[in-house]
Amino acid sequence: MDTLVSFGQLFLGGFQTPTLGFLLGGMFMAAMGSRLSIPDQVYKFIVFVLLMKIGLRGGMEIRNANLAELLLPAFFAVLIGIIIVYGGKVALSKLPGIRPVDAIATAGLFGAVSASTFAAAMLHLDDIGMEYEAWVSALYPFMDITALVLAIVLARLVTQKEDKANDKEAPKHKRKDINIQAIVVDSLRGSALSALILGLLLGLLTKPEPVYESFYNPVFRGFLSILMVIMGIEAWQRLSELRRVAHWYAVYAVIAPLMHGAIAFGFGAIAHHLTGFSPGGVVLLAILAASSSDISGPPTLRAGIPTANPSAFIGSSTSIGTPICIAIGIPLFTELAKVVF
Amino acid sequence: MDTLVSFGQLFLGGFQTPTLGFLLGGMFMAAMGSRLSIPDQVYKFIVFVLLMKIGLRGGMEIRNANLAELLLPAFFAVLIGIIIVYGGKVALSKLPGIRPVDAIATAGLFGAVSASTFAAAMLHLDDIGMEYEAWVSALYPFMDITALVLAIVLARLVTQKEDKANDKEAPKHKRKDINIQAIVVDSLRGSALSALILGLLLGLLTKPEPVYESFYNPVFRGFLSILMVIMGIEAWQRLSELRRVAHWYAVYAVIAPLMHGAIAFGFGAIAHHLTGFSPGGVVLLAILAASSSDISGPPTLRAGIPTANPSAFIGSSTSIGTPICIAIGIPLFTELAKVVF
Amino acid sequence: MDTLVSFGQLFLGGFQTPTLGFLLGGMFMAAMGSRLSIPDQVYKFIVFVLLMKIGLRGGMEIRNANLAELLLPAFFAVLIGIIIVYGGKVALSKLPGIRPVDAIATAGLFGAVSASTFAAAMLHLDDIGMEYEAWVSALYPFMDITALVLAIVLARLVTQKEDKANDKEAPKHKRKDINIQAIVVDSLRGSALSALILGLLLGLLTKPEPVYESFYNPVFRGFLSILMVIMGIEAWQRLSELRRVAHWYAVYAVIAPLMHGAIAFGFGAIAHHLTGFSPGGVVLLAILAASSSDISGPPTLRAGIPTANPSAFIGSSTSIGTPICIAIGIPLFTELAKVVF
Amino acid sequence: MKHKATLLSIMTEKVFEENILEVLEQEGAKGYTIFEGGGNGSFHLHPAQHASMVDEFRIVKIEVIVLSTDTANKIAKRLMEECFNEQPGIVSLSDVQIFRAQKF
Amino acid sequence: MKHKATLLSIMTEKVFEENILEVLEQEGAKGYTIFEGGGNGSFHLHPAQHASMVDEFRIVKIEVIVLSTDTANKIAKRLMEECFNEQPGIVSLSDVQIFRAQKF
Amino acid sequence: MKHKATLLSIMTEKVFEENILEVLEQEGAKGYTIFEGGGNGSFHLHPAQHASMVDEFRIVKIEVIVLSTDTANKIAKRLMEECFNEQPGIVSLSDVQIFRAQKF
Ligand SMILES: Nc1ncnc2c1ncn2[C@@H]1O[C@H](COP(=O)(O)O)[C@@H](O)[C@H]1O
Ligand SMILES: Nc1ncnc2c1ncn2[C@@H]1O[C@H](COP(=O)(O)O)[C@@H](O)[C@H]1O
Ligand SMILES: Nc1ncnc2c1ncn2[C@@H]1O[C@H](COP(=O)(O)O)[C@@H](O)[C@H]1O
Ligand code: NA
Ligand code: NA
Ligand code: NA
Repeated sequence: MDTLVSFGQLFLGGFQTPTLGFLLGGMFMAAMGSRLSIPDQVYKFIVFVLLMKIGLRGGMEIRNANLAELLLPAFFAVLIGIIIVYGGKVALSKLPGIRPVDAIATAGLFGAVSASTFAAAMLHLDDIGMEYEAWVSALYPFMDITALVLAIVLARLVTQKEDKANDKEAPKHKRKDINIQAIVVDSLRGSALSALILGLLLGLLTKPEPVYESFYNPVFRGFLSILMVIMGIEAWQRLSELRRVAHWYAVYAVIAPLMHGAIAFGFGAIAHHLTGFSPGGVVLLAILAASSSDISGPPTLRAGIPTANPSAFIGSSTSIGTPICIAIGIPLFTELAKVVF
Repeated sequence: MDTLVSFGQLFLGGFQTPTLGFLLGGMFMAAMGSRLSIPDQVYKFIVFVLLMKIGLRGGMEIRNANLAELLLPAFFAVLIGIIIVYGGKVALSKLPGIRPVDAIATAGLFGAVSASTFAAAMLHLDDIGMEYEAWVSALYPFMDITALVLAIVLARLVTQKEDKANDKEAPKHKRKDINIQAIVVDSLRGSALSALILGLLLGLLTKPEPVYESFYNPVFRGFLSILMVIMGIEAWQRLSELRRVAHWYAVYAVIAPLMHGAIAFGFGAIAHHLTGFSPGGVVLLAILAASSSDISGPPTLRAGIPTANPSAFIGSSTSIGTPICIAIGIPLFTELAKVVF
Repeated sequence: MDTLVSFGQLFLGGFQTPTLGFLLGGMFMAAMGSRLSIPDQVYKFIVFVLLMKIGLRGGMEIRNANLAELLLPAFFAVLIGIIIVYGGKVALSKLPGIRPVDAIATAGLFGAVSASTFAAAMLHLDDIGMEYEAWVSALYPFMDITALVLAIVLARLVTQKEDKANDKEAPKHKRKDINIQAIVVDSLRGSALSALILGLLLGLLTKPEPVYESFYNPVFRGFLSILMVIMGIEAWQRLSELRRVAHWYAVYAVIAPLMHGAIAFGFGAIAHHLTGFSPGGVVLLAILAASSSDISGPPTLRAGIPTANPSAFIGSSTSIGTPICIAIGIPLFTELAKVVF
Repeated sequence: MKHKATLLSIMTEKVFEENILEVLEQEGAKGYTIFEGGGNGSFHLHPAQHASMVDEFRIVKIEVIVLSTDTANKIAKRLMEECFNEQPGIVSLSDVQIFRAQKF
Repeated sequence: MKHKATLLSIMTEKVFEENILEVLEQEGAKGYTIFEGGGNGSFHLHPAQHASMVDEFRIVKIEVIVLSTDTANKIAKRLMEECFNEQPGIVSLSDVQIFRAQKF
Repeated sequence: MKHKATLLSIMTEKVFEENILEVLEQEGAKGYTIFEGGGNGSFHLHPAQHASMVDEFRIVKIEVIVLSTDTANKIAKRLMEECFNEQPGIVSLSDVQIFRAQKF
């Protein structure tokens, strides 16, 4: 009961945290028909700096970390990615008016990870002083790539089955074998993961403390606030597209983040008991799962599953999934960690 | 006499203040034919951050302000907008070689407000330690929108009269009724006012102190300096267009900022005596009036009065009005406030 | 021997300095096929800010400097520019498979100056606490413009001679006289030199200390780190083009930076003994010579020598010359200065 | 498989883009593509590159492919009458060949 | 001196650019030019201007001039079959005149 | 009301833009529009997207509509002789229809 009250307060207070406030502010301005817009190039710059910051810090701290501890959470990250995509495919496919490829692409996007939501969660933990492992940002690719690859593979299998069912001979130019390695490599080369990996490497191998302290760390909060405005605007604009597709996407997009977070929280708790994974780490694992990819996921899925309708999968993720994850997921799982551990 | 001397010193010293120096530096480089240029996207990012900063600070301080005090200055802001546009229309229309629509558009632009000039004035007051009310940035839209709307309405009336005089039947597609509300709403949706309003709302409703202190406030001075360089380059480049139109525009552009500032200073002084409006607030009200819009005004007028010649109205504002306002207006009205109050 | 060891350590340690680390990081990501990219507009913004920072600081300190001291190093800078271009032309022309215009353009680019390499060298000296003269950034244009102008003039002479040899009558539209002043003015108007000059002027004539301390100085290190990533990516991408041209370019690009640096170091040592030019100043002079232009040089040479193959001159400079200069040149000449003076 | 169609190219300032898209929609154009550029015409120079204080004055080119010549002419006529009477801008038409006629 | 040639204009999302360039290369196109834009077609709106979380969905136009009508038709046919069956995009052809035929 | 005209499309590197605009002006072109892009031709790849250290090598397309075929041919000829002899770039011509002939 106390917990409920304190979560209620936290949730209301949450609207006052700048991160959420800026997100809602962006949505509000877009809803009012404002022509406010941040140039695309600035958006890319901001994302690059945020990911470098996360990577650098991770890399610098990994130097002194015991990497054996990383193994179990990394394995769980892969497992969670699989569960989300497979579970989402099954659940969504059963709903009326949803094509199998759209179900798979949507589940894939919710299985993948949002760098910006993750950054917001890290800032939140820093602000309330809850500690977490240095290497937790390195879990990102494990869940992200697993989800995207699995989604693309599942979609190809479905398409091949359909083609066979229709007794259509697949045209010559269609690659008949599914090259998983190619998809993995392609994911790693995306701009978001590349920036994170570059940051990790530089943090690990060079001594970037001066530049981290004089630039990447101080601008983090400000850049994140601008990113939230951009995401808010985008969320509202995609909503109109989402309205054109089946309503069940919206239902999924409300439930999925919290369910995925809860599943990951469970796995995190196991790792906590087995290997001493920190409460803050558990929260971040939950947010990795709860978030849905906004930068590299959409184009990867677009290229990998061209027959899927982007209005469906991007709309449900950007317009509903991400705001829910930031507004409810972050405070919820943080509070849960305080209570449980 | 002392005052004159001290203003003389201030004015000369003014060329050494970075704000004005960067503006003149940009003009100088452009005059020398330099290919120096700041990308458009960076310009937009800088403007967004500056307006958010002004808005956030305003919003945070409004929380504890007595908003009743805002009423009289807000009313005056509207009044000043009307006086400038109407007065400018009458004055300019009498001059030879100036078409009525061009007169109105130019008066409209000088009645509207420049966010960058306003930012420069705020920084100047901060630097010399002259205090001003928290909510003074909220006066911006009152004057800005009034001026733009009035100009568009006056121009439509003129065009309709002309059409009638020529016995031309207005084509079917021309909207016959002037929809004031639509123009107001459209102005509020412009990118500059939107950023300011977003900042105000976030300052008022969330607790953005950490992000304000770690990002928006520290970069303010640097971003403003870059904006000044951009404005200087633009000022010089537009000068060649201004040369192609009637010389009277230049005369108006030299006199108008100081006259408008003086009128607003007078109204401000009344508010000072009636409601205790601060001297710094009076200076800022004068600068709102003295400045002419450089971001949202031009496109709003272009769309609203397509027959007006942008070389005339943008040229006089950007090339002459704004530099005069920054170089002379800001030190002049600040000094005046020191002497008068 | 001690020196050798200590240079060896420095060199290995160098890979850990963030500047070089970020450069290599960028190359590595590009080599891995990453789609990481920083928008062009951000690149331009960063370069502008870095050059303004260098200029502002130079300008602010020149106020109290004895400018007579500048004369000899400036003369040397011009001389070095001439030596590099003329020497490079002679050396490269002798190699098999290299056309005269390509030899000249390549030598011109290596004679010109890289603002980013220069910035990296300044940061390095600041970090290790080696002092240098305030006005050393003002030497930049002397060497840069000399090299570019000389290269263009030499190329035109060669082309005219060839045309005559082929008994071709030069088409009417070809300018027959070589207008040196026009090339100099055009160089000064380029975006990089313009930003540097603007910074110098503002530092000299206004009082930009507050904006320098609150913005330009604090972001220097961070912006430089991003620039290094961009340069690393570019270095790798241009490598594939370089491979298509004669291998001798690569050989030249490895040797030239160190040789040019050594020559300039020699001249600097003379100035040190004659006029007390500081050791740090000597290092920076060596780096000016060792670096090859990456921003304004390529387009100036492209426009001035359109028959030269950009894959050759840009490839050798960007892909090999600059990394060598940053990785080896900067630590080498710094260490040399410690030993020699 | 190949069909004749008409490509309408409309160049104007960004600030007037919305009006034009409205006309296109009303006349039943099924798609369009917009490119930003810089330009020079009877009105002032529109720089494509450097920071312009007035981004909305940038030139845009709107390309619309329509199947029927009539529709093309009707769109062109309406634009010339309703938009480019007072506003800067030009409209040009040319013949192209397209596939999948039902899309246009 | 002037030669007849065919201009192929291909509009699609950036994410599919690579596939298309591959086809062009295989069919021996000697050059191409790419422009970014915004667009609207049967699929969702592609805004040209504001920060889009999904830059790769931006519209690109690829222009290729080829000398032989056969090559042009072959490229168009392959693109319609292999790319624009499932993906959004349109291909149009038009007649142009060029110089220095050996370049195309 | 509709008039025949010629559209000249000139693709080249930005660094040569100025020269070309000079020729256009001398030959009396009344307007032009410039688009930035990326391209690939006989010379090296011009990436449209990522930060290029050499922005001036980006490809631009200059579109000019002129009323008289003679002017079009003369411009094309001069460009081929004076500019595209040594510099990379291509010129193509095509037929378009325009309105308000006095503007071109
Ligand atoms: N002859 C032309 N050829 C190509 N583009 C043109 C031409 N004339 C005008 N334009 C474009 O149309 C815009 C508006 O032209 P105007 O209405 O003449 O001001 C210009 O800024 C150019 O971008
Ligand atoms: N009729 C058209 N005219 C010009 N561009 C079009 C047209 N139809 C589609 N497009 C462009 O092609 C893209 C893909 O179209 P679609 O395959 O219909 O989604 C759109 O985003 C537009 O940029
Ligand atoms: N066949 C072509 N079709 C379209 N654009 C081309 C073609 N050939 C060349 N270009 C463009 O013209 C530029 C210069 O070509 P080049 O002179 O071959 O280096 C290239 O970068 C392309 O943007
Ligand atoms: Na997820
Ligand atoms: Na005003
Ligand atoms: Na050099």
